[in-house]
Amino acid sequence: MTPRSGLALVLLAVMVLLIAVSPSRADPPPRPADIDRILRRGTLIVALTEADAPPFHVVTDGVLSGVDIDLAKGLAQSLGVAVTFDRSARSYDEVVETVARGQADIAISKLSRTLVRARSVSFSPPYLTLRHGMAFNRVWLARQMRDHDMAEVIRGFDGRLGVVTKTSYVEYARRIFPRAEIVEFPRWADAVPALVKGEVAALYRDEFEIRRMINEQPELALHLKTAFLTDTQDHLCMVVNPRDTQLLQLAEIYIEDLNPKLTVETVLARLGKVAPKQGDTP
Amino acid sequence: MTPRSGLALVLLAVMVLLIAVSPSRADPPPRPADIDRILRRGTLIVALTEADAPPFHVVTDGVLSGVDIDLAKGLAQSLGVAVTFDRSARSYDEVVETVARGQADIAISKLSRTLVRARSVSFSPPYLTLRHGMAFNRVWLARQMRDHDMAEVIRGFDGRLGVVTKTSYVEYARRIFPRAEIVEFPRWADAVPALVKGEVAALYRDEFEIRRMINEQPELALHLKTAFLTDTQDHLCMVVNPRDTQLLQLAEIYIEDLNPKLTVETVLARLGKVAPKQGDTP
Amino acid sequence: MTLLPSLDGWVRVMSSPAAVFTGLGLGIAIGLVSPESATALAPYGKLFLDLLGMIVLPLLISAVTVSLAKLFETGGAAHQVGRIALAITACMVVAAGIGLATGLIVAPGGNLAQTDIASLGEVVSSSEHQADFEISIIGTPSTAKPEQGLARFIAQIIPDNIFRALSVGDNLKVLMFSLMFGIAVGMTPRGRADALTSALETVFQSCQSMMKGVNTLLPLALCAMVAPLASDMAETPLGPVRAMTMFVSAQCIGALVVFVLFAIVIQQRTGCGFLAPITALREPLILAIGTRNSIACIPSVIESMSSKLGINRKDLELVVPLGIILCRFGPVVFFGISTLFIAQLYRIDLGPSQYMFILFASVMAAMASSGGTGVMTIGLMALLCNPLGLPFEAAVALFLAVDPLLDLVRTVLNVYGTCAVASIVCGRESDQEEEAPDFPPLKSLGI
Amino acid sequence: MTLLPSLDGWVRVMSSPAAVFTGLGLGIAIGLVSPESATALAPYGKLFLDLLGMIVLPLLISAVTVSLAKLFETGGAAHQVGRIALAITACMVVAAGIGLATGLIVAPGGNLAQTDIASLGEVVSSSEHQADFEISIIGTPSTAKPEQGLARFIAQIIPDNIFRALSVGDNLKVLMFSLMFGIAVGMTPRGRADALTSALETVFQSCQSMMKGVNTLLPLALCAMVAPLASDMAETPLGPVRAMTMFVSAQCIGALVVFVLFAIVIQQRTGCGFLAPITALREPLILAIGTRNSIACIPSVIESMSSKLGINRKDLELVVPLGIILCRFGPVVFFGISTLFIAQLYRIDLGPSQYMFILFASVMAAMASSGGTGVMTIGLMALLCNPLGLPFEAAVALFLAVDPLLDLVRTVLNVYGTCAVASIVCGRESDQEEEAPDFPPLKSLGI
Repeated sequence: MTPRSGLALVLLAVMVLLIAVSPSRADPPPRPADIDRILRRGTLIVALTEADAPPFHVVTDGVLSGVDIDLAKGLAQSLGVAVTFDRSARSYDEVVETVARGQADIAISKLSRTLVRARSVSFSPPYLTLRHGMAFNRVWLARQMRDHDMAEVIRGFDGRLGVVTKTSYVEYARRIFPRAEIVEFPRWADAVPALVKGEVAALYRDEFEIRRMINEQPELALHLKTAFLTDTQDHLCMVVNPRDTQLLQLAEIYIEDLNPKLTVETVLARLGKVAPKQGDTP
Repeated sequence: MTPRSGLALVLLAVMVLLIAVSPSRADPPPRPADIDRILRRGTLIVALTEADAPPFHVVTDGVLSGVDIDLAKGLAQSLGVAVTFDRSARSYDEVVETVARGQADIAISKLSRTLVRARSVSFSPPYLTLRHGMAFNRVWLARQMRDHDMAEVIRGFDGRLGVVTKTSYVEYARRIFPRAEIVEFPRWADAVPALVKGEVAALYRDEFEIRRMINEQPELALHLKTAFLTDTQDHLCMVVNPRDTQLLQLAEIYIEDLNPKLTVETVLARLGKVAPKQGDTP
Repeated sequence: MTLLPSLDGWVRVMSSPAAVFTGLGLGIAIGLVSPESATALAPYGKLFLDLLGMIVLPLLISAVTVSLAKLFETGGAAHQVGRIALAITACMVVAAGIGLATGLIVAPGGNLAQTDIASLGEVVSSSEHQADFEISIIGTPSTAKPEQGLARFIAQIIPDNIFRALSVGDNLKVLMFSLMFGIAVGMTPRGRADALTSALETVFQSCQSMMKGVNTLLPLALCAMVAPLASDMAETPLGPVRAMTMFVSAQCIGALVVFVLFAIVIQQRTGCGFLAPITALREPLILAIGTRNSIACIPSVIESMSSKLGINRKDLELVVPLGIILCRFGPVVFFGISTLFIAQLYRIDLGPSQYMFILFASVMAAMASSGGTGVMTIGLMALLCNPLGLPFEAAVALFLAVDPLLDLVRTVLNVYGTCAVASIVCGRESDQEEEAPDFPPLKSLGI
Repeated sequence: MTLLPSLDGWVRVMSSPAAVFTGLGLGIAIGLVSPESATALAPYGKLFLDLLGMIVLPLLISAVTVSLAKLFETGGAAHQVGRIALAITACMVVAAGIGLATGLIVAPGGNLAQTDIASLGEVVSSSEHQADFEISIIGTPSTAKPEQGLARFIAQIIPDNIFRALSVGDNLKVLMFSLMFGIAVGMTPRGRADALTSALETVFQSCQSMMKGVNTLLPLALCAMVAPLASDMAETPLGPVRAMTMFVSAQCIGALVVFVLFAIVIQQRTGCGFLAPITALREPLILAIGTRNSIACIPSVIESMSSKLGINRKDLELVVPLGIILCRFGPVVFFGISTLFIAQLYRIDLGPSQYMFILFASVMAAMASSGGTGVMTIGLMALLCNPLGLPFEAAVALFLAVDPLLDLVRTVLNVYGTCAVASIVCGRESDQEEEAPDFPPLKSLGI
């Protein structure tokens, strides 16, 4: 041993001693309130809608599963706590309120990001971004395309456009297709036959549901032509209470680090597993 | 009315009553302080510079209009409140101070994102991103291009480079064109004739102002050649007080969901409408 | 010296029908038993088609130019050309009419059970030809409108640079140039053009010899081409084909009617025996089935029709190349039935004027399909369906699923129809063959 | 039999100047009255140009190869070729000199009022040819420097693959190959090359016949080509043209001076009447105006000069194709005046050595523009302006704005200049025509 390394050893020992004695280092560092609350409780409360929304969250054989459920479990695991699901909310807006009141820590429930909701809660970055989609009656479309190309037909759409009532697509339709005659259907399951029969020229909904329709009823492909609007977006995000900033950051990092990312295709693929050939629920 | 629909009505009434009575659902969820303040006041206070900056905010025939104004109105609408403009600030930095002091809720006033300003306020994502632009004297450029191509001439620029004093471009010029001889002009209106006469080889400013110059004085196209630097950026953002986190999120979502996005072209197109052939103000 | 008898024997053996059928049978067997070997064989089948392709363009130019030049030199040209054009047009319209009638009578798309429609839908949605249509809702409107109708059709026929048409292998344009050039050569003063025509004639004879030489490889090539096809067929699910049974049957019935009609025409015109129209033309028909390339059958058609049915060889040398390119009887029948299938599938009623449109548009579209692949032919459905406002996109996926079979039917019909047209417009071989045979036995070459 | 007189009559009627002017007038009328019909007609005008384009390359190859081969066979070739080269070069330099002088005297870009300059600027900034220049400031330096000057010019002339040159329609390269090939054929022992040359001669004759046949469609094609042009002209604002009045006038004056000079040359050389140089060449001049395609005028120039001005046809068959491609008098005048216009516009003083440079560079650039479109010709301004350090980019937008008119002037000058060069180097028709006309009346074909 050289004198030099001996000196180093002594210095090290002194430092270790100093650290051990120092009172400020002995206490665990203070935790942000929101994380502290969750860790103390030992469980992450995740809000969901009461109704199933396959393949996001769905009960099969008494077991809750789906994309949202996986995300919730993954997030809870990264916090090192268990997960509890709160399925008391009867609508998507009620899920948001559950979080705003502090009844649940986070909502992961196929929630679209909207400005109205953004007044009262914080949104994570989107874990899945959908585009708007349309399904056209092929016969109607072929008649239009005698004189116009597909892009012209869509941009200047002036036929009967079917949407599901009380969804954001009613408003989108008015804004994006001002010349269309908008026909509201109470349920998606009523809208599809009307499209096949030609009672409406097209249906308008998010990319995912349009694809799901063709996936579940491939025989529709003969009658329907799908189109997706590249410059429209519908973001699915997690929702936290605005004061839970640390939890929001966790969710942000968790979503950003997701690997592989969720895509419409992978989610659609799960549909086959979770809910094979299930009827359409609006 | 059939007996069946009568029964449905009764059931509905009962449900509504139940919901109304239920205490947990009766309370509105607590609102974040900043949103609560704005909603109570019933108006969103937006700070702008006193001077016009067409086509961002400009008074024509006593009516305030422009890109910034439209953004402010849209944001207020999504909050469901009116909008009030505070035009007391005499410079861009004073606009930032207005927000920092809490005198206004938000500033939407063609504000560039800078590190100095970021010390005291929060920036939204950019609603318009400009690149740096240059305008060359064509005769000078043709002489240079006898031996070099355009990219070489720009990257190794060693002529006289005109900038407007007290703008960020003075500093950019020193950094990006170290071999250039930098000539400062008090006003843009002085710099342009100097360029046409060949007293400086090029002018350096943001993409928007370079394009605006050619748009408003198309006759300059004969003498000037414009170039845009693709890997430089100048972000125009909204500014909020750092404690107004919920409002910041709203602005974030609002800007992200803008459709169509603002582009230099669309903003330039508005120039024709808002301020036809107006003189240059720096 | 020792090589020769074996080479001569090779030609004799390989040209025999027995060899052809052996190759066919062997190919199917290999395809069914050993799919790996079948895949390994596939490139050799392609080589054979490439060899044929190499000879096609010189053959086409020289045959058409020389024949037309001679025709115009000897007089009576306008009359003769008018007869050929008339015969081709008439036959095409008749074929289109038969296709249309078959579509109406068989009604392949009418009265389909709900389960049938469902399985058709599944074929469509599983087809890779149904790409997502994506569009930005805020976009600049497309400015350039593609040319349509007549102007576009003519533009497809007229070359702007004959050498580019040659280098991209655009048969219709090359044919157009050859026609014009042949007429122009024929109009030069008598005797002046002899050097050119005799040079081109040599080119034509050489191309025919080359093609016959290449065709001695047919049994081997058939084996190599059929094997992967057989293994594919064995592996692919029968679903799409079963769902399209009615459609395929209608196509086959239409083709058969036209085929029988042509056989009767040939028999009447040549005065040959009852089965002669098929047995005499056995060789080109087998070639058509084996290669699915109608142009490769040109020498074989000329040879069979002149030697076995006694048609004038000089006339054949003009009519057969023209006919192979212009007489697109297969596509004509296909377009007629397919258009009606779509209309029936979507329960769209068509009126008399629309049937007339289909009749003539299918003739135009069929001619425009000349030189294209099966996929391209199907793509031309747009020419018929767009003006009628019929939704053909989904149906295209259906047609592609059964195209390997229908492509075969179409090629056979093209080749056989050319034979029929030739039997109508060509004279009989009155005098004895005064020229040497095209493909002299190798011994006589003094090797 | 009933068909023929009408066909013959068709040719006679359609070849008459009255028909041509009727087509022109009708086209203008349609364009002004019904822009939709004009747009619908446009593809048919393009078809006519395609037909001409189809014939150009075979015509070029066969004409140059045959003529050179014969020249070298009969001897005196080097002398003759030297005379042609000298005449072309001398005429080009003279034209360049006139262009330069016009630019100096008329000074189209000098002393422009401030308002004129402003309106020019507006033309530039509204031109779609002024793309944004975008550059990343941190970027890899460009490695490949484009070849410039002589090496690039030669690379444009020498083909590395004659078949590619043919298929992309690169006239200069095809010409180069034909020249070399023609000389080589001419140098084979006497009599050996007869089969090839007589075959090529037939190709040439046939191409001429085809081109004459196609040109009977000229009145119809003119109508179809002029109609969209007229409707465009009626719709576009006159602003750009008015701002460029001085420039266009200078170009027209320069072209007129050269034109008159050529007329005098033709008159002196052929000894014809005062107006004969124009009236005799009326047909090719109308063709040049109608088609804006100088190569389409080759047969017409040969025909007119030999039959009406008594120039030796054999000589013409070599000189005219060569001249049409190499005698780019239009671009030469254009380049000279345009370069001076730019220098005057930006008030850049040029010295004598720079004028000398412009003189020779404009000749080179003009030859390099052979076979290109008007837009490509204007792009070659870079060859002149870059070495002089003149800013030509903005000016290119100005030139493009008035190019439809100037393209016309250039084509006429090219064709007329070729006539002048031909009148200088070709011999007189000494003996009587011993051959039949190329395009015999249809009756003589015995149809």
